[in-house]
Amino acid sequence: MAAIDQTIDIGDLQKPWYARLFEMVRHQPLGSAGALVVLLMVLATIFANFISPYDPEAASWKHQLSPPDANFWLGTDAFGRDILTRIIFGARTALFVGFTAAFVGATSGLVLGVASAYFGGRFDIIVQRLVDIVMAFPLIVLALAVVATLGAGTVNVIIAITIPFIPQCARVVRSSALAIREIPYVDAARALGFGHFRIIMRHMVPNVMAPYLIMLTTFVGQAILLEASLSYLGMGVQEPTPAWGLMLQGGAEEFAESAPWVPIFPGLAITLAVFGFNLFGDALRDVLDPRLRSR
Amino acid sequence: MLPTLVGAAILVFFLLRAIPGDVCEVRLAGSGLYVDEAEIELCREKLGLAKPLIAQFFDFITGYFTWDLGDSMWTGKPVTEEIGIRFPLSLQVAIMATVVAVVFAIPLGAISAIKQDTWIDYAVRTFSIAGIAMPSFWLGILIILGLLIGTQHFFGTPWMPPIDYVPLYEDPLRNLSQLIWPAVATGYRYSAVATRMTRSALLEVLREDYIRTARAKGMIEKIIINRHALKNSMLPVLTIIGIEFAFLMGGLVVTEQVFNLNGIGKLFVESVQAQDFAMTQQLVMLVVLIALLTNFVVDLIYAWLDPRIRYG
Amino acid sequence: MKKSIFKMFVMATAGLVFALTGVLSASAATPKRGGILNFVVGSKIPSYDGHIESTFGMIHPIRPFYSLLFRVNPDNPADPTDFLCDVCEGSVPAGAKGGTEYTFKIRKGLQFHNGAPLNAHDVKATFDKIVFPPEGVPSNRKAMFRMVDSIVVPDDHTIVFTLKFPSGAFIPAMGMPFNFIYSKKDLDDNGYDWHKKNINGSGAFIFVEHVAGSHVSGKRNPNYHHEGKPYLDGFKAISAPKMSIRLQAIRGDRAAIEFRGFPPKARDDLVNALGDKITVQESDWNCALMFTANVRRKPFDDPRVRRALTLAVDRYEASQYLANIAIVKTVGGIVFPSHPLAATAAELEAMPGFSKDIEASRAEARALLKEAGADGIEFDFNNRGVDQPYKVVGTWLVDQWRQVGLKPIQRVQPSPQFYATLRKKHDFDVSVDFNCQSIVNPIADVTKFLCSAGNHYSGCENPKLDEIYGRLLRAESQDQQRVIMREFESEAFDTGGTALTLWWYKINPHRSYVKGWKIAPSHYLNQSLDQIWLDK
Amino acid sequence: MTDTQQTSSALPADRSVAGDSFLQIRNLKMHFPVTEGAIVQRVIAQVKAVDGISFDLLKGETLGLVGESGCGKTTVGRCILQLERVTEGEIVFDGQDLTQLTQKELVPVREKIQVIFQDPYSSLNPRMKIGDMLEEPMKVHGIITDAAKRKERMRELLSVCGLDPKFADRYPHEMSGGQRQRVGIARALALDPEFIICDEAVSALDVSIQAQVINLLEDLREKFDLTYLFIAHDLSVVRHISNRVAVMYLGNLVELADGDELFNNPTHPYTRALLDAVPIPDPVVEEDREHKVIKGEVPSPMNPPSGCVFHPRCPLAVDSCRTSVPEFRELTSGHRVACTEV
Amino acid sequence: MAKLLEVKNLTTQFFTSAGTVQAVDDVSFDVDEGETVAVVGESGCGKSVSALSILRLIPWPPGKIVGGSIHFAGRDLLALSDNEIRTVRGREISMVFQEPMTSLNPVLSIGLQLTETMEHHLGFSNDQAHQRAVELLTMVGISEPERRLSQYPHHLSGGMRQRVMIALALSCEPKLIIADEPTTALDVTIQAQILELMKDLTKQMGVALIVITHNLGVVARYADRVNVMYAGKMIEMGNARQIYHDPHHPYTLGLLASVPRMDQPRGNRLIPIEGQPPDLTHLDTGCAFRPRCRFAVDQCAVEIPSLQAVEDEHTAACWRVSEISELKVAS
Repeated sequence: MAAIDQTIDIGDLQKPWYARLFEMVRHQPLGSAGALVVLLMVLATIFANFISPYDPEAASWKHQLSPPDANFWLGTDAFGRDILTRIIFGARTALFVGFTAAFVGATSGLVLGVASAYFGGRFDIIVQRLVDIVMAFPLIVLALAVVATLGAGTVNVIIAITIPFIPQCARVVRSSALAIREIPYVDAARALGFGHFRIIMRHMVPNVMAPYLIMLTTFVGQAILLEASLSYLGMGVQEPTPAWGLMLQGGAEEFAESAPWVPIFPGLAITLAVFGFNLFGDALRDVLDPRLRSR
Repeated sequence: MLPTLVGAAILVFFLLRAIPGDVCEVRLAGSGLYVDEAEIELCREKLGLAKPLIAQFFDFITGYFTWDLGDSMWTGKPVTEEIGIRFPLSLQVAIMATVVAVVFAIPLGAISAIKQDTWIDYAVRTFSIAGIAMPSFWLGILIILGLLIGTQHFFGTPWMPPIDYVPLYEDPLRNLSQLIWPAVATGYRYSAVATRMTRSALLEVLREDYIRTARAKGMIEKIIINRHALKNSMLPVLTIIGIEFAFLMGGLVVTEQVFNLNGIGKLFVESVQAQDFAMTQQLVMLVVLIALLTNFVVDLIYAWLDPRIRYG
Repeated sequence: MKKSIFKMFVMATAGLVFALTGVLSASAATPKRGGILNFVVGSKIPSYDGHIESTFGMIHPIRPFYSLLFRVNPDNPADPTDFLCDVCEGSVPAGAKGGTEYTFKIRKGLQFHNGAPLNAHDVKATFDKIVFPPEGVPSNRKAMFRMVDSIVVPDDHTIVFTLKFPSGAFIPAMGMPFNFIYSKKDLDDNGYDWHKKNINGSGAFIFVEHVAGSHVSGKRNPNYHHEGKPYLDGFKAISAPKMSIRLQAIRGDRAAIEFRGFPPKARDDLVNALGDKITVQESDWNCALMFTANVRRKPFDDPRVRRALTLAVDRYEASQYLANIAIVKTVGGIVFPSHPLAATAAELEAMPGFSKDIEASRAEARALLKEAGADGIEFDFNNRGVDQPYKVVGTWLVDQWRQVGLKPIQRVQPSPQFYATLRKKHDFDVSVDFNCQSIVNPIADVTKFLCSAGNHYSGCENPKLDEIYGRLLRAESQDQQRVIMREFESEAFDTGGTALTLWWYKINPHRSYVKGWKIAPSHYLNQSLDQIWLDK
Repeated sequence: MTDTQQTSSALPADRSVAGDSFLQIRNLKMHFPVTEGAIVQRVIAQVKAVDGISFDLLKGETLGLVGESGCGKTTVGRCILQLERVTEGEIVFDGQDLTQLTQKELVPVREKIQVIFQDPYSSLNPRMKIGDMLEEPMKVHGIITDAAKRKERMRELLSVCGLDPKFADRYPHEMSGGQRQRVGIARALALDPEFIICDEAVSALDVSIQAQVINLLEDLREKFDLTYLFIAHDLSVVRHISNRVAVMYLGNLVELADGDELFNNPTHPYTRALLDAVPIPDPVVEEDREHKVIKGEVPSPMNPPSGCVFHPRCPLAVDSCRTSVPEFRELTSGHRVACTEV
Repeated sequence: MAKLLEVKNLTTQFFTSAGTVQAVDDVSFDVDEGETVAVVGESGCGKSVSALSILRLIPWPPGKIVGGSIHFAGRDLLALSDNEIRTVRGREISMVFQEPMTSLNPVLSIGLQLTETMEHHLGFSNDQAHQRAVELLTMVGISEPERRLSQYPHHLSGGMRQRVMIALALSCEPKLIIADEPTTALDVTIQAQILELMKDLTKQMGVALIVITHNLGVVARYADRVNVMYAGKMIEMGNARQIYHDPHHPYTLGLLASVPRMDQPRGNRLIPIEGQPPDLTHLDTGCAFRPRCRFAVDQCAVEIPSLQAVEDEHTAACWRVSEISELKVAS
C-alpha cells in the first residue's frame, strides 16, 4: 500500500530534475512565483548593463533627490543617482553576496556534515562541539564580529555571512547523512570494498543533495537579509557600490519623509528578493523532502 | 553546556583581539581634537591592553571564578552594571515579541495547515514569508515614519514612541508605548517563523497514523486537532520558538538601533564599534549563555510535553 | 521634479527667515522660568572627567554641571575672541609682563553642589591636574598648555598663571569647555580618578541621574553664581546615536533640540513638517574635512599625483549640492573661514584646487596624472564608518576622483580600525582626515598641517613648514600673523599631503519654544545651558 | 585447508549436504556499547546483539539463519562482512581470521564475500544508474579494466539475473521492487564471489515476486557454485531454500540441524514454538493443527535473562535453566541444540 | 444470517501528480454478522484502501470515493453526513491498524486514548470509562492494567500496543472490526498471540471481522470467507476451502503455487507468477492480470471480466472460469 498511503512516494523524490521542476510549477503556485522572482533577479544581474538607463555610481547633482517621474521611474537618491538603476545593479551585488556566501557556506557545511556523519567517533564529537559553539552565536552577532575583525567591504561581508552558515548546514546535512549511513546501500558499498573517499563522494554526498539544495536557497535569502542588515549598520558593502542594504542606510532614513522613494524601493527590493528565495526554497522543500525542517 | 561556553570564550576573546586598533584611539582621538601619543599609551596601560594576550585571557577567565567580569573599557564602570541597566529592556522586548509571535503563530499556523492549499493557506503563507523576507529594521523605519506622519495627519501633532526607557513598574503606559513597536517589528518575523513551523509540523502530524486512529475512533475534528495533533506538533514549534528567542536576544541589534532602545543589542554595536573588548566579550558570552539556557528550558518543556523524553 | 525641490527650498528658506526673526524678537522678551529641556545627544558618555575626555557626547550632558574659569560669551558665541568670566570676576585679563602673566580674580561666595566653597585653590588644583598632571595621570590636552610655567594662588580669590613665553594660544586654551573646575578637596580626598565616575561641580545644574546609554538628567542649581539663572527647572539629555532618531525626536517633540548639527535636507524636512514650531540657527563650524594622501606609498610620493587629487575636486559645486545632504558647506583654506586670519575668497581661488574653473583644473589633473604615469590607477581610500559627514563626503570624493579617471575603492572602517590605519598601520593610499577643535584658535589649529605634527598622517617631510610656523607663533600683530599664515597655507598646499575639502556647517533646527540659546561655531561651545528658557 | 579442518574438528563436521567447511565462526560476540557524555564518552550499558555463537559453513551449502527481530541474526551477517568490528571471537575464511585484518587486507576478501540486503528500495544508491552501479565494483577492484568489456560483463550480469540489459540506463526508482532486488543480486555477483550473505533478501517482496527471486537465487547457486548464508525470519522460505538451518534467540544459537530434520523434528522448545506459530496456507491443514501459543515477549538484549536466555518463556524450564547456560550440544549427527531438557 | 455490511460497486480513486490511480475499482463484497472475512492481495492491490473507504477515512486530497454504496446495518455510510459517520466510527465499526508503533498517539496516555472513545460514544463518566478500560486491558491480556493506563505507548512493546489497539477497537462493542494487516509488523510468535486473541474475542463477543492481509497462512487459519484482490478489483471470492483447494482465477492459482510451504519438504521448485504487478495509473483495457496470465486469450485484452459464479458463494473474475480446472491440470 506504500505507493498509495503515502502520497509522497520515494520514487517521486528520485525523478529527474526536469520532471520535478515541471511538477513544481504545476503544484506550487507560490513556489513558481518565487522562482519567477529569482529568475528576474538573475536576469537583472546578467543584463544590468543593458537594461539600466544610467550609471549606477556616478553622482548627478542636478537631480538630487528627484521624485519618481518619466526620467527616473523610481526617483533618485541624495547623490542624484537613479534608484532603479541602483536597484538593478544592487541585484547583482545581492546575488553575488548571496550566492557566494550560500554556496561556500552550504558546501563547506555539506563536506563537514557528511564527513562527520560517516566517520563518527571522536571526529564527529569534535566537529559537533565546534558547531555548537558557533551556533550559539546569533547570526548577526557573529557576522558583526567577523566584519569588525576583517573590516567592511564586499568580500569581508561574504566571509562574515559564510561563517555562520557552515555549522548550520553541517548540522542539517549531518543528520541526513547519519540516516543515509544507516541505509543499506552504504553498507553495500562498504561490502564491495570501496574506499572512504568514494563512498562519501559517490554514495553519500549525492544523496544529501536535497537538504543541501534546500539549505542553499534559504541561505541565499538569509544572506541577502544579513548583508542588508550589515550594510544598514554601516558594516557591509561600501559606497559607491550599489547595494540594497546600503541604499537604506544613512540619508535614506534621514530624508525618508520628504523623499520616501529612497528608502521604500530598495526595502521592497530586498523584501521581494528574500520573499522569492523563500518561496522557491519552500517549494523545493515540498518537492524534494517534505519532512526536512528548516532550523 | 560547559564545553560550548569555554569554546565560545576562547573564540570571542581571540577574535576580538585580532581586530586592529583599540578603545583608546577612539576615546581620545575620535573627535579630531589634538591628542598626545603618550596619553594614548597611558590609556592602554591603564586598561591592561599592554599586557601579553595570554595574561589578558587568564584575567578574563579567572574573572568568572571571582565574579569580576571586568570594567567597561569605555566608561570604566563594571560590565555587570552596564549590562544590568540594559538587560531588562531587551528581555522585555524579547518576551513581548515572543508573546506577539506565539499569539499569532499558533492559530494562524493551525488554520493554514487545516485549510491546506486553500486561499486562507496561501494568504497565511504569503503573510508569514513576507515577515521573514522583510528586513526588520526597514519595518521599524516604516513604523516610526508611519506613526509620525499618521498622527500629524490625523491629530495635527506628530507623535512618536518615547526614546528613553522607563521601567514597566514605574510607568507601564509609557513603557509599553515605547516597547510595543519594536516588539511588533521583531515579533512579526518571529511569528512568521513560528507560523510556518506550526503549519508544517501540524501538517506532518495530521498525516500520522495515530490521527487516522483517532478519526477511526469517531472523534470529532476539534478534539483531534486540539488534543491529538496540536500537542505533538508543538514540539518542533517549541524548538523554533526557543531558538528564535535566543537569537532574538542577540538579534535585537538592528531593531534597537532603529527604535533607539537602550538594550544589550545597541550596547553590543556600540562596544564593537568602540573596541570595548571587556564589554563585547561579556555581552557575547551573555548571549551565548542565554542561547544555551533557552535550549535547556526548551528541553525541560519538551520533556514535560513529550512523555517519551520524560522517562526515556 | 525640479519644481518640487525648488518649492521645498523656498519653504525652507521662508521658515528659516521667519525663525531667525523669531529668535531675535524673542530674545528681547523676558525669559520665563521653569520647564525641563529635553535634548538629544548623538554620542555616548565615556566618563564624566572633562580633563581626559574629548567627545561632545560627554560635553553636552555633563558640561551643565560644571563651571569654567571663563567661557565664550553665551550671547555672542560666534565671536571666537569674545570671552566672559564664569568663576572669575570682571573681564578676562589681558596678559601682563609682555603677555607672560595672567591674573584672575575669583568670585566670592561660590560653592560646589555638595556645599563646599569654591575658591582659587580649587581652580589651581583643577589646572594643576590639567597642566601638570602627576606621572600616570592622564590629561588629554596637557600639550595645549606647554607655555604655562607656573600656577600660583596668592590669596583665596586670586590665581596667577605665569607663561614661559607669550602665546596667543593661551587664552583660547584656557577657555576650552573641557576645563571643568573641580573641588580641591575632592581631588585630595578621592584621587584623580574620582571625577570619572562622580560629579560635583558648581554649574547651573545639579546632577540627578545617569542611566547609562539612555539619558542624563539634572535639576536647577538654586545657588548658581550667575544671578537669576538658570531659567530651566532641569534638563534631560537623551542618548540617540542615530541621526534619523534625533530628527524624529524633535519632530515628535520627544526632544526640543540637538546641539551638534543636521544636514540642510533634514532641516528642510523639519521646517516643512512643523513650520513656525521650528527655529533654525546656522553657523560656520570649526571643523574641516580633509583627505590625506599617503606619501610613503607609490604613486602618492609624487607631488603631481597629490596635486591632481586636489585639482579633481569641485569644492564650489559641492558647497551648493553636497551641502544639501551633508553637514559640510563652506569652502575655505586652512583657517576657520570666518576668522580674521582666514584667506579671502580671492586669495583662495588662486590656490590649487580652489579655482572656479573646474574644467581647467580637471584637465590639469589628468595631465599631471598622465605625466606621473598614474592615470586611471586604482587606489585604496580609507574612510571612517560614521555617516555625517565622513561617509557622505567620502562618496562624493570617490565620484570626484572618478571624473579624472581615477578608481578609488572606498574602505570604510569603524573608528578604532580607522584610527589604527591612520596612525599606526599607515596601510592606506588616501584617507579621509579631519580637524575639529572646540575653541577657534587658528594658530594652534593649523599645526595639523605640519608634516612633523603628531596628528598629521601623510608621512610627508617639509622642514620649511616648521620654520614658517615658528615665525607665525612669534608674530605679534594680527596683520603679521595674517601674512605669515598665507605663506604657511600656500606651502602646506604645495606639500599636499593633506588637502581640504569643505569646512563643516552647523545647522541647529530646534523647537521654537527653546529660547536664549545661541549657536556657536563649535558643538563643544556654549553648552552650560544656564541662559536657555522655554517659551511654553 | 588442513588448518581449517583442525579447527572445525572441535565441532563434529556435518557434511551430509555439501563440501568442506570453508567459513568457521567461533565464539562470536558483538556487544554494542551504549554511551553517554559530551566529549569523554562513558559506556553505561552493552547491547549484547550476538553473545558467543559458533558454527561452520560448508562449501556449496545454503545455511538458513532464522529468528525473530532483534535476535542478532543480521548482526552475524554484518560481522562476517566486517561491517562491524566484532567484540570477541574469530571468523575464519580462507584460513585468515577476518577480525584481524586491516581495511586494506580485507579488500581481496570482499571480492569473495558479498551481500544482498533486505530492502530493494534502499540498498541501491538512488542517484546512480543501474549500469554504473554494476560496473563500479569491477572498476574499483580492477577486475576488468577495459571499459567495453566491463559493459559487456554488466549486460551479461543483468541477463543472468533475468533483467533486460536496457535496464542499465535506468535509475532504481524506475523499476519495481522485484527488479530492484535482481539488481542487488547482480551487483553482488559482479565480483564473482564464492559466498553470498542474503540478509532477509526476499522478505520485503510480495509473494508472487518472492517466488521469482527465490528461484533465481537457487539457479545462481547451481550456476556459480555459490555458498549462501540465508538470513530470514520467514520459516517457510528458509525451509524451502536451506540445506541446513540455524535458529537464533536473543544473541544465541539455540538449534542447528539439517533443514528437514529441524522442521520435522524440532527439539528446542523455542524452535517448536516458532514452528507452531507459523500458519500454513491451507485451511484444511490449519483446522487440524494445534495452535499452541508461546507466552511472553522477547526480553531486551541490553539486559538478557541469566542462564538460558529462553527460560522465562520456556514451557520446559526447570530451576537450573535460570542459572546455567546450556551447552550447544550435539543431539544426533549434525543436529545440535542448546537445551538440557530434551 | 443477515448481511451486516454490504459494499456495492465501491470505487475509490487517488488523484496524484502522476495521474489518477484506480485504487479500488468497482468492488462489491459483504460481511455477515459474526463472521471473519479476509481480503487478500499483494501490495498496492487496493485492499487497505477499500477498508479505509468503508469508514470514509481516505484522506482528501488526494483520495476520493467516487462511486458505489456501503450499506451497514441498514444505512448507506456514503450518504451519511460527516457528523453521522463519526457516530459509526469506533462505535459500530472500529479498526485495528498495521503499525502498532505509530497508531497510538505518543504523547497521550494509554488511559486517555482508551477512555476518550467511550466517553465520546457511550457517554461514560470518567470513572465508568476508567473501570471499563481496566476490564478491557485485562481482557486483551495485559497485566497490571491499572498501571498501564497511566503509561504512554512507548512504554509498551509492539505486541502490547497491538493488544491496546484491540482493546480500543472492542471498547464500544462494535458490530464490525476491520483489521488492516494487524500482525504484519510483528514477529511470528507475537503474531500468533495477537491472532488467537482476536479470534477468541470476536467469537466471544459476536463481532464480525474483516482481516486485511497479504499473508495466505493467516487467512487459511482464521478466515471464514476470502476475497482476493488484484489491481483494485475483486477477482475471486469464496469460502476458505474453495479458494485454497479449488481456486478459479489464474492469479489465485499462481499465488498459491508461489508460496513456499513449511509443511512440505524442500526441493519442489516454486512456480512464480512471472512479470510485475501493473501500474494502476496506466491500466490497459481488458483484464489487469492478462500480461502475467498463463491462460490469457484474446478476449482478455478487450474486455474486463466480471465475477462469475463457480459454485455457491464462489465467484471468480475470469473469462475462462469454466475451463480453469482443466487448464490447471494441463499445466
